[in-house]
Amino acid sequence: MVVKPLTGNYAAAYAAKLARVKVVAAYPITPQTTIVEKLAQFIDNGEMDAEMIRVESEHSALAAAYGAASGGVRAFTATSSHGLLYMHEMVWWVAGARVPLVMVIVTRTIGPPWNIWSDHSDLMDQRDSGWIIMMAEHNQEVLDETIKMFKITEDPRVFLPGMVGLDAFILSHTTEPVDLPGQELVDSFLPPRRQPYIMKAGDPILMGNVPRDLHDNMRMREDIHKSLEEAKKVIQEVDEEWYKLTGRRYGGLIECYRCEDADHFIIGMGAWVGDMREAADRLREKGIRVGVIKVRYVRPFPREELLKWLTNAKSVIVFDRGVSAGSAGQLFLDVAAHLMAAGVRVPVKNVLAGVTGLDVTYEDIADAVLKSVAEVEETGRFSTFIEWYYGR
Amino acid sequence: MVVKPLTGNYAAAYAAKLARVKVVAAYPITPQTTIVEKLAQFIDNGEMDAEMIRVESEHSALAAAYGAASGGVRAFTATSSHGLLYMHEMVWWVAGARVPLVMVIVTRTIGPPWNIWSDHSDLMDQRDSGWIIMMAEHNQEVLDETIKMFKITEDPRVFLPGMVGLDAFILSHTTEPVDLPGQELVDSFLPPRRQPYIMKAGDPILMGNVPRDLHDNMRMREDIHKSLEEAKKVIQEVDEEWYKLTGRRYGGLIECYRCEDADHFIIGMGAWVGDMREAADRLREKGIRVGVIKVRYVRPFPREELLKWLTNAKSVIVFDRGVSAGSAGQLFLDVAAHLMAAGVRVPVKNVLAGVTGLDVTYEDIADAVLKSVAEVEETGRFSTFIEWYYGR
Amino acid sequence: MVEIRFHGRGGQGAVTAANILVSVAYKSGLWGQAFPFFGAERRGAPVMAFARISNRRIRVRSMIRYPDIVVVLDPMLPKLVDVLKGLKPDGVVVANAPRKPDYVKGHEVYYVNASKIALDLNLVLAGWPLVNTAMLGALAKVLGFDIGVVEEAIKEYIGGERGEVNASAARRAYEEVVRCV
Amino acid sequence: MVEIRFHGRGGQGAVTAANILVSVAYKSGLWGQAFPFFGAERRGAPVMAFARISNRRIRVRSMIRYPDIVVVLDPMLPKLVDVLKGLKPDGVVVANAPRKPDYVKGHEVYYVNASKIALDLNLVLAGWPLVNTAMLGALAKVLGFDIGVVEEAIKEYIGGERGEVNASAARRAYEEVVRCV
Amino acid sequence: MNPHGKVLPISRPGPGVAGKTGTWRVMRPVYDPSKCVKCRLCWLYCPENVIDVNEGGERFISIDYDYCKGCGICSSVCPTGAIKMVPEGGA
Amino acid sequence: MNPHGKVLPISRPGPGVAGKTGTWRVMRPVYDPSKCVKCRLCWLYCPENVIDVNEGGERFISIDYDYCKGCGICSSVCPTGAIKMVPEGGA
Amino acid sequence: MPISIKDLPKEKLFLPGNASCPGCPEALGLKYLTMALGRKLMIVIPAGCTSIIQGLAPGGAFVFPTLNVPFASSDAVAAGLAAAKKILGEDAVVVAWGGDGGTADIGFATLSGAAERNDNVIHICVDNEAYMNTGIQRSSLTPFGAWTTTTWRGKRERKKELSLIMLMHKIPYVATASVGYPLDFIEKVRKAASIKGFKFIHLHAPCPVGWRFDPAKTVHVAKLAVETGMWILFEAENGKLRISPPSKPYADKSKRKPIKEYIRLQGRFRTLRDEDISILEKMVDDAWETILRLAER
Amino acid sequence: MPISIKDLPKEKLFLPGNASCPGCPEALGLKYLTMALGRKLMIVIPAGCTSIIQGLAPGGAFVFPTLNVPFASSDAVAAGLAAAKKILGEDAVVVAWGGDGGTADIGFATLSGAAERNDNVIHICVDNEAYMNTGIQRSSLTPFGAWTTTTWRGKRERKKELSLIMLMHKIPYVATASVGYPLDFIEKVRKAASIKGFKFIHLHAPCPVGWRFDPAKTVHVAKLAVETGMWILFEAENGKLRISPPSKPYADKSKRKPIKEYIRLQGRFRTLRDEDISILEKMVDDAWETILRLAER
Ligand SMILES: Cc1ncc(C[n+]2csc(CCOP(=O)(O)OP(=O)(O)O)c2C)c(N)n1
Ligand SMILES: Cc1ncc(C[n+]2csc(CCOP(=O)(O)OP(=O)(O)O)c2C)c(N)n1
Ligand code: SF4
Ligand code: SF4
Ligand code: SF4
Ligand code: SF4
Ligand code: SF4
Ligand code: SF4
Ligand SMILES: [Mg+2]
Ligand SMILES: [Mg+2]
Repeated sequence: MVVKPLTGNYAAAYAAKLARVKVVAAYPITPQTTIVEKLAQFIDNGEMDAEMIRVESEHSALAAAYGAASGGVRAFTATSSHGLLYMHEMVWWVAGARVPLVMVIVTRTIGPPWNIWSDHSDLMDQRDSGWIIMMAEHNQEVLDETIKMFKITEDPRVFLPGMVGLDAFILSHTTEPVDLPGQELVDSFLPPRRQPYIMKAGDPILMGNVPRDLHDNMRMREDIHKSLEEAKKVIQEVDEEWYKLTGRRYGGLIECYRCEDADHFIIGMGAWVGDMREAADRLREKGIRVGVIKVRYVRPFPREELLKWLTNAKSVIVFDRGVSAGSAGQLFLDVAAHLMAAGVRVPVKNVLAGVTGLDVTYEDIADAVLKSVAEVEETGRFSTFIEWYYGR
Repeated sequence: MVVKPLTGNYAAAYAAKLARVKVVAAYPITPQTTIVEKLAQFIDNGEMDAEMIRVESEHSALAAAYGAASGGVRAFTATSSHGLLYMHEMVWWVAGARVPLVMVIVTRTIGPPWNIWSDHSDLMDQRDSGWIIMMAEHNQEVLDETIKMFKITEDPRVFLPGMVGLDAFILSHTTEPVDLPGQELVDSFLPPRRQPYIMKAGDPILMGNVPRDLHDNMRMREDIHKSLEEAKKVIQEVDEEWYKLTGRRYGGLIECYRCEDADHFIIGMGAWVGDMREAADRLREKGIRVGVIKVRYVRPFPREELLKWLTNAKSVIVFDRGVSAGSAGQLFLDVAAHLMAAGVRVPVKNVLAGVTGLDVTYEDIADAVLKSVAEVEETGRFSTFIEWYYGR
Repeated sequence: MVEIRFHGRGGQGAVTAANILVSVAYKSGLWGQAFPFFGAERRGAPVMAFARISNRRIRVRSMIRYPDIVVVLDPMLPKLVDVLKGLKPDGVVVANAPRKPDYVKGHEVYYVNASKIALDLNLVLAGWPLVNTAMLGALAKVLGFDIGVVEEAIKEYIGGERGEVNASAARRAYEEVVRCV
Repeated sequence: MVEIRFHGRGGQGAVTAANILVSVAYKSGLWGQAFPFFGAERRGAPVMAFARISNRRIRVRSMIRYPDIVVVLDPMLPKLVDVLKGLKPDGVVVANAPRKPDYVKGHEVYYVNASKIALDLNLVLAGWPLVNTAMLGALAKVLGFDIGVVEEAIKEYIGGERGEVNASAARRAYEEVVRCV
Repeated sequence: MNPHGKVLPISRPGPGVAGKTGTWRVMRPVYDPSKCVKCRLCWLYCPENVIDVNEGGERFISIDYDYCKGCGICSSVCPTGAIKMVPEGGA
Repeated sequence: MNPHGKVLPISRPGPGVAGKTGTWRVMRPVYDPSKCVKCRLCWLYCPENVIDVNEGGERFISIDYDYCKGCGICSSVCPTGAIKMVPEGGA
Repeated sequence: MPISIKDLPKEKLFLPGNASCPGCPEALGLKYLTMALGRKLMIVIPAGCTSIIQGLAPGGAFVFPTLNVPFASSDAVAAGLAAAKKILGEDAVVVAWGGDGGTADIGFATLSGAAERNDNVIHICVDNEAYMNTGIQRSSLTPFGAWTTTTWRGKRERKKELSLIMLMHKIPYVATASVGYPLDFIEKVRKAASIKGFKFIHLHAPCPVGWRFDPAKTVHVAKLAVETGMWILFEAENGKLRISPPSKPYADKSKRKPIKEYIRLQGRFRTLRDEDISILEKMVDDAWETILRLAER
Repeated sequence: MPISIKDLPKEKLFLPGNASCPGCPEALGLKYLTMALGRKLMIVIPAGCTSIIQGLAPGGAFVFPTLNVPFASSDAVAAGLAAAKKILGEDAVVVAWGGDGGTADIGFATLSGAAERNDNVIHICVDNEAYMNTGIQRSSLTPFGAWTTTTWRGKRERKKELSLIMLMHKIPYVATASVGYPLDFIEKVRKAASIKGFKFIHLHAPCPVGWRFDPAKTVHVAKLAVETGMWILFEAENGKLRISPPSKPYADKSKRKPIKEYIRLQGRFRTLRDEDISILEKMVDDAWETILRLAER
């Protein structure tokens, strides 16, 4: 184990290498590009024993990774924003086919106008598709979770593909020290590839032909949903296993910061959770008991985990870096819906900030929270449930 | 005005013709195909004065329609399922560019396995993108709403593209009498094309270049959201205008059936709302006061309209024909989240039925509702918030 | 509401018959709905189409599992598929047959030699009698529709000379159809 | 926590300097974070990079608006951009300059003739002195880092003979840098 | 097919996946061994793969009527008219 | 640009959209009219479009140093060496 | 080495009772493909008639591994699959089997990309000259003048010269073939399988449903296409182009049958006017001219 | 009709102070394009360096209508736009301006589709032989042997023969051009604008950043490509192919400069071994052979 200053993108590339990925298929797009470049370098230099398929588009990137994974080897790809949207059909397909593979998403907003900065609309746009979807807070988590994602996706209780998200530039191009586990450690952690079926010559199976009985098809869809529910346990277990080997754990689906005695909860995902922690500390200095819940896995949605903390909250503020236009922030919709379904009664509010990539500081977060909390303390509720926050 | 037996698809094609669409660009996919065929026939026979661009993919279908619309003419396309997923990048782009155009979606489930039957996952998968999205219950509504959608999308308060959804086969290939308005009537209803800007030689504007200040970009995204909110009023107005001309109105964003005195509410969208009405009637015969809310427009999300009815409900059951795997049905997530945000306290439940195209009868619906209502009447709550319903 | 199922073969026009029926219904002051059993409709393969007729707007849209009437376009089909499946106990069979078909037991039957009518009128495609409009005529009799309306609807749908011939096929079947129990 | 902003030109290696600084910090028992101001980085165009150094894991990730230290790699730049923008009142400027730069008023300044060091050591690309490692040496002095650690970090990052040369550029600057107020 | 309790979009081959496709037949190919010159063209060109060759058998070829769709290709490629298409049953 | 109060992804042209790109210059093209044969090649090939031709002027060409990025193409295409690249300011 | 009909394997890897229409050319092609490659065959299928022909789950008419994939993705999936097989050291021939639409339209960038990368895949384009699975819409490979449900007065554009375009990709093997000439096709498939890299075979597949002819005539129409010179059989190994034996005679224009013979069998050309036929004739002459220019001398 | 430098318009529709790198070939191309078409120009731009070169909103360096569009969509958007202009009766020339990536990779199906439909668009592929905007990754038009950040040991595949592939699309106009020969390029653009239907121009655009050469040498490198025969200027109207004057001499192999002269100026070819150079030479000979075979005799 050595510590190396790495960007988030390089952390992802190292993770793919350490997971002994056999086929990389990817197409460049800012800000994902350096992941692909690094992997190309590993492979071209002989440091990594894998095939690189230098495809002509993202649709083909995921298609080629999927073909390789269907054929029985570990496969990897990465993309961002328009690349992710361009492969959207394949995203659904891979989940429907139940083929485990790992894709890193460097989150970036969607155009027009062209804009390379981070928000979460691209990643969240995939949330219906049946993939496991997580978002990292820092580069160490990018590395750890990319490796772990192989184990999670290949677990027979899961057998679904997985995405690891990291914020454009805020992580992807930011260098910080990363603890790089040794190959032996990773080998001891990751079992040989497992998958529900392998396409191979002489073994005649047909994947994807039209079902005679639609009940079978609906059961497939339900099984994807149920397998995501089962994945909750797997994610937790894998977090513990990794902890035993490395001393690092993240709490599974969500991670809490100063939640034990919190009245008010901020919920968010990705890199700005770091700034939320800072904001919480500052607010506590002012006597406001704020807790931060970092949603690590948004699919499966951590319903039970959130309920545990939020049932007796005084207020819940969900920070979204993306919006389902004409409704509300994507994360908010999930959080609020599941609170509702569980019959929890707590004022909820959605702050839309950093959308299209605006820089958000911990002061901004503290400011937005402060105002909201003041209102809820005074009136017991939020007068508007959605706020577009542009900074102080 | 003549009445003609038409399939839902032909109703859509007639609507595009009556709206004096100038450019049709489309790519065939079951079950959308007959829309394109019919329009090709209109054009090839000289019954419709338009250009048909017979593109090589759906990405290009929406791209070509978008190019034409940017250039200043009314444009139309239609697709389904994988076609919609394949053009997903363009879907976001057109909304971001604020270019009004109309697309008909014949809803079809997503593979694998290949399957051409209706569920709503393809349409709902677009709900973040900034489009106006509606779903019709019958062929008359397909025709009416497709014509109206041009007016709505081209309203200067809106200036966004719009989708009209209809269920595969259940409407698309089902023939029923449709009142076909005369060309003069439609002409008197639809003003000449309006749009926020037109690309034309000699007028140097640049669309979509990188913003210097990200605040501008975030404001664009917020404006899409806000314009969808404003569209609520426009949808209502247009519904009334159409009513004055044709005698047909649908209530704007939602339509209620026997809601006035209802205790329990069923919420759904699309063709099976007809069966829900029937189910409600049957349940009322058993003394259960059920109301049906048909969500016509899911974007903008009819928050206020729903709250009006649901605030004092005894229970709310949302029927989804599609799931955000690892969370819950897409319509449910929206309904529940907005109830939560409004502080409404009512037991909510999500029934997932007809997913991947299973046939759902009014007996099925009545059965599912009956059981759920029984539980809620007894215990005051639902023991499970999500149920996969395969039929009796 | 009357629910009807048509049995035919791919290429035989069962769906067309169901569609024209909607027209007939509407012209008769009723509401109609018609839909195919969609699948890869191969030429010659057994296929189905459905229709509903009602005196008010039809809002249910699920498949028809228990039809009131079954229309059999091809006399060979009953050997290949269970055309009576789900037919209500008091349901009716309308059959293309030269004589009372023996595959029906316990149901009211109307039969007509639609193949002969089609051949007589030279309604043939690739050696095949096109019986759909004739069968529509027979069905009109069962449902009590005015055959003039049926002819009109057929001519609107098909047009030209072929429409005329199909209309007379319907009328002939309407006149020749035999009821037995 | 110390927040640092580097000013350079596209192609001059400001980002590299910031990255190596993270290494230096880590080797010195501190935590570091470095990131570029991303944009289309054109050759010759004024660019910026940022770094944070702290004695515990850094969790904030927003842009640095009020730096503690500004490092100016190109002596021409202050004429073109406001290199002092947002610099804290007690902030420090570390400048590549042959003498005390006159664009700084009221801030502590460290200067070193990094261009000369680079030219002397033949650290040149397309006629351009490569001053980033020299400036890192100067910055190390300001931050109180051990220059040996800096040399080590540079050699790890760059490797080979060029690493050696760059390391000595850093050392020379470390030694030559002049502080004035 | 389903080793871990997962519901997969996977199938295994077997004949008759579209049912007894012989029911689609409107015309029936009838083989006359006396005219057959054993050229195997019918075997080669049958798109249904329902013709079998019986090396040395009395009837050189045989047709699986359960699945023969009656397309008539065998008849049209037969150089000697050893396969004739006749109407299937009534109609 | 924004006729209906909508916030649109639309721009209008204007010079200097990347700032005063003359600041990027490391080498500066210097024109010597005495060597100029008025071939216009520098005008044609300047990728920045910053060279103007002054028909009949004393100095046949002029360079807009606000935006000239100092690429050196003008100098390299000039057949007579009438444009020389010299280092910009100090450094 | 020419093969004879007797040498062909008898094992049925393409099963009766599948869902093809009577007289289906894609069924023919699939049958030949199994004959050519036997148990080494692995197939990747974008949307198209073959998605249906294989029959309904949980069954299937294909006794070889079959991966159905999104319409635009086949060659990329096949490239990934081939890479996996290489890594695992398995002896497999990965075939991407696309229709004219899946190959030359929506999937064309994918095809071209795999060709340029020289991925180890055989792409076979089974060309029935329209989108048949969705009900006969025009594709870029629909010929000039043909009726489809999106070209009611006949297509106004020419058929894309797909095989020449692929030839210009400078891949190791390009060939045309026809369901009317199974031995030629089988030989070409086997040759392609013996070559590493990207191989392209363009299989002409007259479809009775979409072209509106009697299903008994599939083979006849296929042969007429060659005999009239409308379809030219050739192969090019490493760019060296040779006319294949069945087409050889028709390099001489006088040997070609009049294209009217081909056209009048097909309902889709019903509305073709005489001047359209001349245009088609001119296109045939042009195609021959280009091919002969490019052929080995 | 040959034009002279004096005839060129002086109006600046491409403004100084844009965001191109010093010595940018795409900037050169854009400038020529405005000179060729003036105020009739409308441009559709997929992602690429030109997306950046135009500068930041709410400003812009382009004094002509500019529609930025998704990477794979340009020709389809342009087709729609051209249809609208036709319907509205406006006099406009719609140009899709794509990089090698936007043209020959992700956008290739779109391009090929528009070509087949013969949409009224000029597609110009500004070919800097890699994905420059994302930082120099290989494309299908990157030449054999070139280093990029995804081919650290040099690309192993050949450059896709894009212009021949487009020639085989049988569109009314196909040409190659180079930023080193502006008059030739401008003439070709004007000719293309005078023809109805789909026109394709392949513009060679040596990029100092991605190819690693001194920005002062952009024009020099561009000319060397032609003088060594590595880039062949030609045009084909209705399939009639003619070598363009600047390239004419090099049909004779002995007149060509050694390709080493071209290669050694460029850092991207640093790792090229001698045997690689022979392969490149062979490729040049082959390309000439094909072109000459196809040329009018
Ligand atoms: C993205 C996408 N668009 C459209 C379709 C619908 N579709 C399925 S098959 C098909 C036509 C296939 O035509 P072709 O490739 O020629 O094959 P054929 O059916 O003729 O065998 C189409 C348009 C689809 N499945 N996916
Ligand atoms: C769907 C999608 N994938 C990837 C990208 C990222 N991207 C933007 S520009 C570019 C490279 C463009 O290369 P090329 O077309 O050769 O143009 P150049 O930058 O060289 O001018 C890429 C990969 C994108 N914008 N959209
Ligand atoms: S009729 Fe057709 S399916 Fe039947 S055996 Fe002959 S060729 Fe085969
Ligand atoms: S084609 Fe005719 S002659 Fe040849 S084997 Fe078949 S039946 Fe016998
Ligand atoms: S140096 Fe370059 S930008 Fe400046 S004038 Fe010369 S050619 Fe133009
Ligand atoms: S290139 Fe040289 S000689 Fe020609 S006009 Fe310019 S400065 Fe004068
Ligand atoms: S439509 Fe044509 S290609 Fe498709 S299955 Fe039927 S016969 Fe075969
Ligand atoms: S990278 Fe090359 S093509 Fe792109 S802007 Fe810079 S010089 Fe121009
Ligand atoms: Mg086809
Ligand atoms: Mg490029």
